[in-house]
Amino acid sequence: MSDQNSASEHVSEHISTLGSSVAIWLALLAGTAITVAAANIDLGPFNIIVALTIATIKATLVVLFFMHVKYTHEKLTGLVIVSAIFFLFILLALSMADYTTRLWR
Amino acid sequence: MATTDGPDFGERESYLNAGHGLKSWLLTVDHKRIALLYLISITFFFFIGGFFALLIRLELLTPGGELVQSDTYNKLFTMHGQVMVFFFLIPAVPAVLGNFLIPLMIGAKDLAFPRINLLSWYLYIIGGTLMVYTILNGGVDTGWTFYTPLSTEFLKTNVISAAVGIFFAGFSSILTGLNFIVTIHRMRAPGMTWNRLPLFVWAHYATSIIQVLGTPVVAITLVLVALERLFHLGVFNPALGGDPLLFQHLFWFYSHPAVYIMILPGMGIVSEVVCCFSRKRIFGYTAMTLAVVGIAVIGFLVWAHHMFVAGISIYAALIFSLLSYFVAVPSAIKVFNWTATMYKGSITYQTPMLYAFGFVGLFTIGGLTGLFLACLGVDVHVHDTYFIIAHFHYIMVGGMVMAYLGGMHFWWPKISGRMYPEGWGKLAALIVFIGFNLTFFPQFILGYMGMPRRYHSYPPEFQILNVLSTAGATILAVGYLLPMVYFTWSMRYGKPAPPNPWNAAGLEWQTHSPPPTFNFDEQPVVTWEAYNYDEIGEIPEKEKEEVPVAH
Amino acid sequence: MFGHFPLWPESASTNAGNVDALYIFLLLVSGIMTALIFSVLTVFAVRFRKHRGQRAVQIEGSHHLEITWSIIPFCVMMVFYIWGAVIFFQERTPPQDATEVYTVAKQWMWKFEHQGGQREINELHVPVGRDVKMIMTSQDVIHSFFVPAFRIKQDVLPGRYTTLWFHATKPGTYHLFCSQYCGTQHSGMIGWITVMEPRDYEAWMSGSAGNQPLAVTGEKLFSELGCVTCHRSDTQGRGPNLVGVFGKRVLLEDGRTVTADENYIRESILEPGAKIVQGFKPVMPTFQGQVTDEQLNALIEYVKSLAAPQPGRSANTSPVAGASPQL
Amino acid sequence: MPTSQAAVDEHAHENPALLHHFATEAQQKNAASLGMWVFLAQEVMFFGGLFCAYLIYRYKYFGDFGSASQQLNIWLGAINTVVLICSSLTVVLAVRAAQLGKRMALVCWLVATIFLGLVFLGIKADEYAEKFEKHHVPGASFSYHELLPGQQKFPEAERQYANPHHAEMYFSLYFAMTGMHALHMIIGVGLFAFLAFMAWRGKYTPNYYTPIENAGLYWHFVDIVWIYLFPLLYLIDRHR
Ligand code: HEA
Ligand code: HEA
Ligand code: HEC
Ligand code: CUA
Ligand SMILES: [Cu+2]
Repeated sequence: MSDQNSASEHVSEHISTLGSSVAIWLALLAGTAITVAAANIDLGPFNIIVALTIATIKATLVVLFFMHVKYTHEKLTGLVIVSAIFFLFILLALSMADYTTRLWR
Repeated sequence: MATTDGPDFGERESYLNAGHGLKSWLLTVDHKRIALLYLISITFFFFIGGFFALLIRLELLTPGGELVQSDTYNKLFTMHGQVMVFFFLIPAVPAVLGNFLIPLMIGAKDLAFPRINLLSWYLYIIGGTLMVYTILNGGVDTGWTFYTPLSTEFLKTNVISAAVGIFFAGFSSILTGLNFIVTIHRMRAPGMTWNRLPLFVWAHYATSIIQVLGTPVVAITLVLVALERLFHLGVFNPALGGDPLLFQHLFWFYSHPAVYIMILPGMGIVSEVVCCFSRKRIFGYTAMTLAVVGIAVIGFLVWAHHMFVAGISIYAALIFSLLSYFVAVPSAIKVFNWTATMYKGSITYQTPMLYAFGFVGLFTIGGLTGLFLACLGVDVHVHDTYFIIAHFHYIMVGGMVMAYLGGMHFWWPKISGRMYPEGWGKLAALIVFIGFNLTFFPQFILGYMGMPRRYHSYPPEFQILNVLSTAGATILAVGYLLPMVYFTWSMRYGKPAPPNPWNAAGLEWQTHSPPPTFNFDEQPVVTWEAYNYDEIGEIPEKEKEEVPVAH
Repeated sequence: MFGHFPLWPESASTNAGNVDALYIFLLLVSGIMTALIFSVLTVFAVRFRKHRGQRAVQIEGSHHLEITWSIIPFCVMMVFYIWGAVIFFQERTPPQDATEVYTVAKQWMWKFEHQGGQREINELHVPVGRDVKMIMTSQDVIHSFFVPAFRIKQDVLPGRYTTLWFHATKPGTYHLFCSQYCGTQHSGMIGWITVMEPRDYEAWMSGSAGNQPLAVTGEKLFSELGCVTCHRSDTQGRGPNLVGVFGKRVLLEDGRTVTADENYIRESILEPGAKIVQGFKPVMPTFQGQVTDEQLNALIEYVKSLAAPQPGRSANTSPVAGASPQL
Repeated sequence: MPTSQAAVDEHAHENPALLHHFATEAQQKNAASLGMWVFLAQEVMFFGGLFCAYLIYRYKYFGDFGSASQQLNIWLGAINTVVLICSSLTVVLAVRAAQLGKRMALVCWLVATIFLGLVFLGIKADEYAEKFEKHHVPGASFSYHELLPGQQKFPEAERQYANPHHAEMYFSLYFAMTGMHALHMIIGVGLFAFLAFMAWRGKYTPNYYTPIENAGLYWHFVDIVWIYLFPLLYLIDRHR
């Protein structure tokens, strides 16, 4: 089967270069700075959206580059990540479906 | 390494005689030995849980509640539920049969992480010890559901030790699931493609998804319950602004999918057994694989059907009711496909097949009554009545325990290297079936009449049905004791089993009974589909009780 | 001892008939399904028993069949769903003009208070042929109000109200159970619902006199607690005029609107800062810990009576309160 | 397929780290890596329960959560975020060193990671201590009166919160979430200490460094949790 054959032939031997790691690191630091700065500006309901978007971008960078998901030939890793996010989403979304539609809360 | 003591299996070395002494068992990393460790431990807990069940039934013989105090009764059903669910049924099939068989079925030498497998067992034992401590230290009376704020602010019993015990059992279950997922992905023998996997393996794959992604949520929830009790955080305490319904959401987010942990592996067993004793391919292999995965995934979307009258939004109730029906469709496919598998088969009725019949029938009844509960208008009336009790015992006891027993009989020759006594096996299956129905069918009627569950005393007009139920439970007890006795007996006195007594398909039957430590003498290479009974043919006719057939 | 051996619960409300009809339908359909599956199983089991010299015929499967036996059950189930949802919606939508009974549950008893001020414990008298709405809360843990003869049930939660309604059709005495496990005496938290002919009911109501109507109690409390100093019947008070508030949509300071139902009034008294009415300052002090659940009920009943034409009667003319399901 | 008997015999003596039940190193490594990812998926759901509780109460008690969040020290939070991000970098460099077979570099980067982890925990401990002093720890001694200074939003208001319990809820969740996160950090630090020791003894080679890689994955995950905790707990209401 694909996931066994292809994957077990070549182990994900990607060695991250110094440069790219430092670049990601700088991007993460920049993200932190931006998110702190943005928090002090009143954007109304967008404050939360901006903060979480930046957090998600940072998290994505970590997953893709620091955790080497970008370089892996392994589709399975992606599947595991996607399903974790999916079921987390289910938990949050369906619980909120109750709380947001209660006539009294 | 020649053996002198223990059962004599000739010169051949098997996992059973590969090492001696307690240490060789307690430090083993062999999945087959770990499976036996689990077998012993879950049997222990099954009898504890069963003992509580018998006390419950004895108490309910009379309406007045004379036998035990109400507090004691509350502890009885709580500990019955917790022990049966977390320490018996959830690990029952995966950790015993799954552990033993998955590497054999996919042609591997062991699970991917043998030491983690042993760790799982130790976590289970730590959890189990805490549970036993809880029982001996005066018990716990939260109900198996731990509803807040009762469990966090009001009860004075051992809530924390029970919660922590279940937390450990939960992590044991998570690690088992993790091990299975990785094993099934990474350890398959050459040629063992996904669409050649036995359905037993598929069922465990689906189960593992639930174990890995559902269990952590209940784990953190129980941590919060313990913290609430210790520090009064208020997260679930309405007096401090908390919402008790949040606890219910988090609890059922796990515990509904968990009911599928408690049925999918049984479905896997039944698929193997039905095929073997009909000498046929499974009807609609692809649909069967999609169905188990579908049940596992959709099972995550329906949890609030346990909360229809709990005070959730009615719109949420409408959604969850609808979603609950979706999960029934793949279940229906399974039932119909098993039935269709028998069509034009060549069916024989050994004990495992009898249990498989029992499973299909009782699961159907239990499942269909699940549809009553998913139906909002009816659930408002029967919620928290004996109708619920009957529904889930039909599935869990009538379905899963039957499947478990069927599987134990089916693979006992492989596990122990001995045959069990067929006549006794059939008798026990019959007793279990009769006892079961007598115990739990009256509870459907009681439930619709309105007898609430978790009641220590009840109005006298409910008595007759309760008496019937108690009578059934005693029969059931006999039915469960029998296999226990003759399995033990057969370990010493049973006929030595050939490698493949049922002439069944599946890699596990191609190695010795009992298998050697590394499972196969040489690495198997798979070139055939699952259930290739067309090539295998009939069950060997030795000294079997054959009914002469004239048709 | 075994004299009385029923197999079906009594039915004594309009809802009971609806639920029974649905239940019988479910029983029939699943009975047919079960019979079908069992007989097919039996036929196969007998017909395809092992015959000497005859081999099984291998069948791969059939997508047509599989699709058929997915779609048909699915359609049947959608009938279950819709029918069940309709009944549920009715059950959860209290009619207007219902007689109201305030309920406070605690370990392990039921306390009822009628609008007329009559109090009962573990016993509830209601008239036949009239809508009755239960407004329930708990003082400690979760309980559940369950009357099998009416086929209704609703959990009763601490810290908020849940509601329930029924329309009794048959005089008699029926079981009241607490169906949510609530500790030691859970099985002792039972009582009786007595359904009476309207005439008997009126007699009973006036018989247990010595009470003042709940709204009057509430009015007294309203001045004793000092509510009147801010909530005056003109627009001069520091707080909003409460006349006609109940059941209306209220515009809040943060732009949201909420319906002024029992839970909202309760919250306004216990957590005044949670929702600030537009145009007012959050100066109202909290009365948490100063009013009992019973007093709260009286205050709420009073606020409600301000909305009604004649205080004390339950003629709630507001379109919003009655029409929307209350949960 | 690599999983043949021949392959086993060939490889069996090459790498002492190859366990008996695997056929090839590649198989073993892939299994370990998949196992780690599945474990992380489990961790997502574990924290998911807490995030769900947070989300719901944030929704229910929107204003009070905002006010209570003002009590946190945004700078300590930001510094800790930076510390964690740096530690993620050191982990990446440690893995790289292991891949390249630089033993001393590996040890150094691991020690650096441990150091940064300890800095994070130290700052966290300091924040906790401050909470104790201010009586912001939920429980009997919880007090909201001291939240007042400098935060007067409504001139007439006697109180800052609609309901002090809602502020307490915020702090309950704050402690539960950051506490659970800190627990993961402590485990991570312990893990790295062990790995640093083994690395120093020369256990890891370019052929076998799976433990380093997997511990790295774990550490990055813990980092990601913080990346979400920081805005949710510290930043939600700064703009008011
Ligand atoms: C192994 C365990 C298990 C399984 C598999 C199920 C399966 C199902 N359960 Fe059950 N359930 C429990 C264990 C289980 N349950 C437990 C333990 C509780 C109580 C917990 C507590 O409160 O303590 C419970 C409670 C429970 C409730 C809450 C009741 C209440 O408290 O008010 C509901 C409500 O929807 C429900 C529904 C269902 C449904 C729709 C299924 C479906 O998956 C069933 C699907 C199967 C079929 C439908 C049968 C096969 C189909 C056919 C033969 C096709 C023919 C069909 C038609 C034509 C319609 N269950
Ligand atoms: C998962 C599995 C599971 C299993 C297998 C069982 C098995 C049984 N259950 Fe269980 N039950 C639950 C799960 C299970 N149950 C749950 C989750 C609840 C809800 C709890 C709650 O409300 O919180 C419940 C509740 C429950 C109730 C309702 C209590 C109440 O609400 O008041 C009843 C009542 O009849 C009952 C009966 C039985 C019976 C008769 C059996 C029989 O099948 C048991 C038969 C087995 C034996 C009888 C063992 C034989 C052993 C001996 C004969 C030896 C004696 C032992 C010693 C001397 C040590 N169960
Ligand atoms: C110090 C003055 C004050 C006192 C005393 C007071 N209130 Fe209020 N009340 C207010 C103000 C101001 C508001 C509007 C702002 C708000 O919603 O908090 C209000 C709002 C309300 C509301 C919501 C009204 C609406 O239009 O939605 C209700 C109901 C209420 N109060 C009931 C009571 C009751 C009952 C009492 C006595 C137990 C009471 N109040 C005592 C000042 C007061
Ligand atoms: Cu109150 Cu059960
Ligand atoms: Cu369920």
